[in-house]
Amino acid sequence: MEGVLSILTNPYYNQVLTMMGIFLIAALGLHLITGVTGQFSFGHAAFLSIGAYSSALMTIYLHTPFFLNMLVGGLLAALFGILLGIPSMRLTGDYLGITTLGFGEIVRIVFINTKITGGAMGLGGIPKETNIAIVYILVVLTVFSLYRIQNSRFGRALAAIREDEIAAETMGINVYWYKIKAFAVGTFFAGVSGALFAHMMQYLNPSDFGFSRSFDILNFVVLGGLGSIPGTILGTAVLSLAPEFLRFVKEYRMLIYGALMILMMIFRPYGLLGNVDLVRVFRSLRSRGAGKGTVSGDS
Amino acid sequence: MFFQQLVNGVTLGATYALIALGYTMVYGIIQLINFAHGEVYMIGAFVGLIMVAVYKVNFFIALLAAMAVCIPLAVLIERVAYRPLRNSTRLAPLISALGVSIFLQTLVTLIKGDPNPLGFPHVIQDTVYALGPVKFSLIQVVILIVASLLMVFLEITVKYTKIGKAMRATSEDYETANLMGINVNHVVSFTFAAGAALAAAGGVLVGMYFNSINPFMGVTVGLKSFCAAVVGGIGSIPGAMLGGLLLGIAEVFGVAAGFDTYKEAISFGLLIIILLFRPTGLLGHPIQRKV
Amino acid sequence: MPVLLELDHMTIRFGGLIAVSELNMQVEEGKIGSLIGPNGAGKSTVFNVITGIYTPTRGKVTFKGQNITGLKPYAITSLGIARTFQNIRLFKNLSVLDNVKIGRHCRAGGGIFGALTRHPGIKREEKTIAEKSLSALDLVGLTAKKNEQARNLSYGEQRRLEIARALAAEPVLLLLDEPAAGMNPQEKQTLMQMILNIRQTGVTILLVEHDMKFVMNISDCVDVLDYGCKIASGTPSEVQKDPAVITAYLGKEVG
Amino acid sequence: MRKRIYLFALVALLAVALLAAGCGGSKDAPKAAGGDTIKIGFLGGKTGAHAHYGIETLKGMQMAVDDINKAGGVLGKKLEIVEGDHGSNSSEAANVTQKMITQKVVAIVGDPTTGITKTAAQICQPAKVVLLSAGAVGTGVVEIGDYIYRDTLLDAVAAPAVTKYLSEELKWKKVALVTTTGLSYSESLTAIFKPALAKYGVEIVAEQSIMEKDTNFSAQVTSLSQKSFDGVIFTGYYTEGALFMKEMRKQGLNQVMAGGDGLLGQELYQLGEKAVEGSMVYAGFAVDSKNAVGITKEFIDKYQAKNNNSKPDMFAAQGYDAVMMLAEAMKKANSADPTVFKEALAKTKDFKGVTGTITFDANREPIKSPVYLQEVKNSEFVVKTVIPTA
Repeated sequence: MEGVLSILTNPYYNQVLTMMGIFLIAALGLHLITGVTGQFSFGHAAFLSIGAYSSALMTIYLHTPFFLNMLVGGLLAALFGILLGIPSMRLTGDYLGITTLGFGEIVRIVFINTKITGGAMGLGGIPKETNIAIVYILVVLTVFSLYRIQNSRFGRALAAIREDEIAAETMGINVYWYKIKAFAVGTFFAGVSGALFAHMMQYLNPSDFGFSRSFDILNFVVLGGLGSIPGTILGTAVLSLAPEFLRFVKEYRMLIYGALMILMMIFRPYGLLGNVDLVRVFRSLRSRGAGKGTVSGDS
Repeated sequence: MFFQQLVNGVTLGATYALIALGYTMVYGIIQLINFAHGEVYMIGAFVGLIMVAVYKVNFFIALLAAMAVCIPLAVLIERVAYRPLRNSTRLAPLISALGVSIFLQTLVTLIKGDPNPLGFPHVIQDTVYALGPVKFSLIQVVILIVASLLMVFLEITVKYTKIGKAMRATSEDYETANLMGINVNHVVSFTFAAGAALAAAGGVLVGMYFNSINPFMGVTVGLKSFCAAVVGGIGSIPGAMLGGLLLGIAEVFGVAAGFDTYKEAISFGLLIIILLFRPTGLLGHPIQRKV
Repeated sequence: MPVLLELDHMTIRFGGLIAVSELNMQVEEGKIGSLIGPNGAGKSTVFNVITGIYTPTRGKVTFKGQNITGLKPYAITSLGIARTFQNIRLFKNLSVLDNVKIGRHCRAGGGIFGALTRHPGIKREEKTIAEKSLSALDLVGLTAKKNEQARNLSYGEQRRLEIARALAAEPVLLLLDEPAAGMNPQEKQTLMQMILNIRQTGVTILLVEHDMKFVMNISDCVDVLDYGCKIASGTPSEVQKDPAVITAYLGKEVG
Repeated sequence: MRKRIYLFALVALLAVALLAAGCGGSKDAPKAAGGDTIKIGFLGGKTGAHAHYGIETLKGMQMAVDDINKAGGVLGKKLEIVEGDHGSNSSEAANVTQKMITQKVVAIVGDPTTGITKTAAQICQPAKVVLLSAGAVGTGVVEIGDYIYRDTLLDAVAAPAVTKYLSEELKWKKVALVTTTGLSYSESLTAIFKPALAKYGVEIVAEQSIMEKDTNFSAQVTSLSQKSFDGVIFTGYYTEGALFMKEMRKQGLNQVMAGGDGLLGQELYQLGEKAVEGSMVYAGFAVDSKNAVGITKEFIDKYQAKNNNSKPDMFAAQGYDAVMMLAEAMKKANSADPTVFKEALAKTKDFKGVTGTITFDANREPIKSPVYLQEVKNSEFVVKTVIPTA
């Protein structure tokens, strides 16, 4: 218990864990897009930036309450997700990936060239509204929502699209529209995460949302175990804490980080928790194999 | 002015094309976006610099030396980071490619001592030729000649040699090529080697042309070259050349037309527009839905 | 008997290749129809056209009197056509039960909002989905394996699961693409009984099958395709005697 | 189902929390307990794209700490530097700033860039730890709060002085203005130069934008070649500056450029070679070997002795001054408590540092004098003139 208390009182742990929680929400959004629905997205940071800037501007200029701004940030990110999805969701695999990457870069460059966001000089003077409690309440809400989504008709349809698009379509699923919906929900979480980020850092700069940030988040999702919520949580935890733990190796830090990425993929190509169905493990522990009728679409 | 900008654009495009070829060949064969390719290009540039600055060799020796280092490096990268993942999910090799990329950038930074850019000694005279109002510098001429020669050489290799035929067969159908007795591992290694040779040449040429190299130079150039490969139709060798030239010219003219603040967005904007109308790029084969 | 499905001069072309040419075909309500022909005759292509995966180059597909040519696959499914695939296309990493539940997609309506709130309507809907899915599983005898991952099933079980998944959509017309492929005689016997049982529930069935004995025993009418053209049509016994069919299957006798 | 989810979420959170506490906690606890040294944090990139600034700042800080400790320390205690490398990434900068604060630093020197300084300032201000940036020049830094300071020569002070010199002494009447878009330093500097140029009657005949890390400027230079002008005002960094001049020479343009301390770095002439000969760079510090006197000369000599005879740059000197100013404020306040010595720091007047004299004005902005205008001559920065500021 002492450990838990020290997290709440020690500002450094508090800071690191809050950051981790913020990125976890974004990663869970990407989990729905890439892990559950199987669609590549290499531009997730763009949606964070949309949520971050829009909520920050509302806070600064309209003085509206933080939760409203966060919601609007999420919705705006989702709107852009839909706008990007409508033309590009007909593309498959890597082509979709590279399109989202391009979109991400374009959004960043637009922010650099926009006056109201402070351009390259960044946007300062954002009040601090985010704290560890809000972040983790939202993390729990996000996890809860995603579990519900995955175990619903909607979520099953998304998993079907990941498994086999043609079969999904002949089962009556409007694949194109469902992909857009998944993209909208996933980018909504990215927008919320961006809003939290903005009100945590209190200063935004377009360079915070480059493609390396997008790939970081993708890393969280893949490394933990694609398609698995616990995997995404673990991946985010390991990879956001790793740079902190690796501080003692100083300038060799990124060298080790890069090598770790390669090694983890070679030894666990499906991610740390890939192919480990925690729900099933849990259930078999609880009821020794005689589970209830609901099975998660999570594997 | 128009023709001068065109010359600038074509020169830039030729370097993109050299790098794009590596992406396109690898993708054509194992459907992998080799994100570490930009780092091979970067290391090629550094090897070239060391050769001319420390060993005082001439330009062509430096070019060959860069290739000689990058070829085994790329083959090694494939062996260590991609081959074990060939039958895994599509994202696994992508992540390990990013890992290789970070590793090599940091490694070069550590060896060099800092991430600051280095200049490139003059191995080619600053001669300027004038063709009417259009000026060509000698280095631009060298880039165009070397790039064209390499691309012609590659095209001949792929079209007429045994390994080239094996490459085409493998990219057509990996499994069948394997069953037909083609050693696909050899083919993949050869593909990485060929791509690395071109990237190394690209690194040395760009280093000389723009006079500056740094450990992170592979990132943006790599991404843009990959865009070029996709625009041209990934998997298609003429497509990569076309895409490279198109992007180079678009970028130069975009800047000249006053979109200089959006320069980095030009390549990506072009990419998205082309993909929406031709989902597999300009010269790519349309995907047949297989049921 | 009224005609349920009708193909009218249906032609489909891939580039220069004519896969199916000027096909006229009818399936009557409540019957078991079969589509046979040598490999590459275009049978699966016909299925792909009916289910909307391919759009025909020319001609018309009519279902329950409604023109469904060019409709999207998901729309056709909700009108009441479900199918299985020749090369089994299950959702391999999902559970057996989830596979069947996805088959019921078009008979339910819950969306994101419902997923999040799980309001009483959704709970009722989910309950119905589970019940109907379980009864479909029961019909193909896979109830015991409902929590297995689909990829862990045997080949025959996977074929049966595909049928259950299609049944969950409560189709009026069920298209089965080589359901007996790879099964042993005993399994085929069970399958045949299963298909007859399904017909009993009022579902019309169209089969593509290579096993002649299977086809002849179960079908009410048979259409024969060769090189994309219909060469014969009729009851099993009529078709069996048709010289064009014999030629297509055995080749022309010399002399 | 519901219970399971809650339980799972709880377990996951606890596991993560314990992991973090278990691994991180043990290492730092004893350090924080030790009270026999005064800890000063270094915030900067030792790795990543702008590592050069960070490395040099740290070198200067270390020299100052060594000097102070040799002379007996501050308030009877030795100074100690806690290093915080953020790899040039802002969310990591936030983490590492917070980490240094938990390690009980009384002040943080850094970051040399404006963006990260703002991020760190948001954390230092509520934590009541002094942040003294040895490099931030952008706007909106010290406004964040009364714990936030900087010891840089501000462009708002220097650029008009330099413009006056260019116009009156060098007779520049027409210039081309080149900005690195996406780089806040460059955009702010351009915004300062524009009114200054107008004030001293210099016309901007062409404006061009380039991007950071860009290496190909052929299109921009071709556009410039259509205009006539006396010189280029270049507001970006040295890498792009050097390459831009090279491209100008390649296309037969012979004008020189003038710019701010972003151009300052040996890379300018290493990359630019002949093309940057005659280019002018102003900065708050320069090694003027012949004319340097007093502590400035001492600093240069000591730095050269330690670093293979290479010359210190502005970042090293400002890092040195930053630590010295902090030490002086602590001595004056007779306390190493930031809530106390920050008052003394704010009152700093005519502090004699190696970079010149520093006074904090009423808004805690530094007023520094003089401006060193340097010129590249035979691949070296040579002081061309020293312009006192008003």
